[in-house]
Amino acid sequence: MISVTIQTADFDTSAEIDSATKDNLGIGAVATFIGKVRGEVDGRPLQSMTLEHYPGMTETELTTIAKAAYERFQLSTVRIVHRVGELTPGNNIVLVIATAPHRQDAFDGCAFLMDYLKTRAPFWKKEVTKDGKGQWVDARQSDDVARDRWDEPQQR
Amino acid sequence: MISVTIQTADFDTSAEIDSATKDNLGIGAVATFIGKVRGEVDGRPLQSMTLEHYPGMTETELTTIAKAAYERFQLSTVRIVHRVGELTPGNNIVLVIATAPHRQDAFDGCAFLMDYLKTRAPFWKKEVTKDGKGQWVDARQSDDVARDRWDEPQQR
Amino acid sequence: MPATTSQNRQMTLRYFAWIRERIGRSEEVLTLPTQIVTVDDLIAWLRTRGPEYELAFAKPDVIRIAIDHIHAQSSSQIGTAREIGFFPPVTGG
Amino acid sequence: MPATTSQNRQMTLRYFAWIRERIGRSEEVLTLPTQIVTVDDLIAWLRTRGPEYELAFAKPDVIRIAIDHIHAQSSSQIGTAREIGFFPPVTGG
Repeated sequence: MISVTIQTADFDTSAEIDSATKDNLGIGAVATFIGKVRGEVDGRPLQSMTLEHYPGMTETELTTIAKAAYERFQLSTVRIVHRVGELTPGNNIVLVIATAPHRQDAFDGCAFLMDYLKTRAPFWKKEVTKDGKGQWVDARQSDDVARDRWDEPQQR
Repeated sequence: MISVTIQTADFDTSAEIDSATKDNLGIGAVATFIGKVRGEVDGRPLQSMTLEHYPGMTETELTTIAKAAYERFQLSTVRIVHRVGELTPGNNIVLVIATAPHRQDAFDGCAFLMDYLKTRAPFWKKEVTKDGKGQWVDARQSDDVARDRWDEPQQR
Repeated sequence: MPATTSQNRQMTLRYFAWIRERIGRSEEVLTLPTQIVTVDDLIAWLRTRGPEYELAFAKPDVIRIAIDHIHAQSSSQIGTAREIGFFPPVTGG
Repeated sequence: MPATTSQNRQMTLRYFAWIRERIGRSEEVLTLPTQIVTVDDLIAWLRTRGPEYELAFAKPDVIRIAIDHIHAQSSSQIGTAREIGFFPPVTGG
């Protein structure tokens, strides 16, 4: 089961995990990642962060990424919730849940999902610092490196 | 902040994550793992699972493991909750939360915690299948292999 | 009119993040001249439409493209696409 | 009495999982003879105490040991430990 949602509202992690695991007694492992808005940007206090996305493409791309993880790691379920709109420090941004019979697949699936989401899913962050400056966040080279490791020959 | 609890009751994942992240705006990444009781053992339906532990040593060992992860991956917080007593299929067994400024440390911290918990923390599972047979679960070689990879030279 | 199967094409163009801000709109429907074959051709043509486009597409290397919601290259052929999206490298998650 | 600093030691022994089941108790306080130096010595002595101990410790290779709640080896010296735990390889998580 793969499920993807883009929403402005916050998510309820426990309810999402319950939904991703109920009625499936084959699941022994649930790996979850939550991304949050931090309070500072390069040492300057953050006022708010606005997340823009590409409606239509976002859902397509996240579903593609979820299917790839589902098949590669033989996951039981995948759940992705990504928020858009204006967020403030401490707010949740994204929730990724990967479930599997055993923990290594759940962990790998969850990390794979985040690495691809970070580099392929059409979201853009604009940060406004407390000094009133707004700027689009630059993509990080390290995210590309993290994603590309999944293309390498398997280490285990 | 490191926190370890052994309890018979179930845990509330959202409440635990809230507690592990509140008042710390440096946290950008929350990696969580939940282990659950599966419905079958080698193809035979499971009736129940009883978790025994070594009171006193368990808390000491989990705290040692948590501190090692905290320092190695520069985590912001670590939270471990492990249930004991009788559990049934679908029940939660363990919750591990690792938080950090960035996701790779949170993921690595969480996986490290689970690999060491699995091989060092004094818990033992006894499974009773629906045919009435009870047996102690054997330790898995693959868990030792998973733990030992943290001793190898770093790959990134 | 040239004897070709290509027709003048109506196409939806969508702009995101700072590309949207520089162009001053989030989307528009334009009729593309038949000689536009690739996304590169389209970008070159858009840059002739005014200083806001010139500014938005000043550094083609940092522009990412999707054709009908699928990631594409600037060298990709547009074909019969209905929608082209232009955006900077993504920064979600 | 030999002229040594060793005294007969009272020590708490704790047993877990199938070791507990085979011995038939979860803990006991025993007075250890002074000649017991290592955990291996202790196991050898316990095995003389009855068939339930013989059964529990029949395969020393699969026995894990903690001295005062810290993982130890069977070759570890007991010293002035207050508590020795015996258990199979762990299977939590």
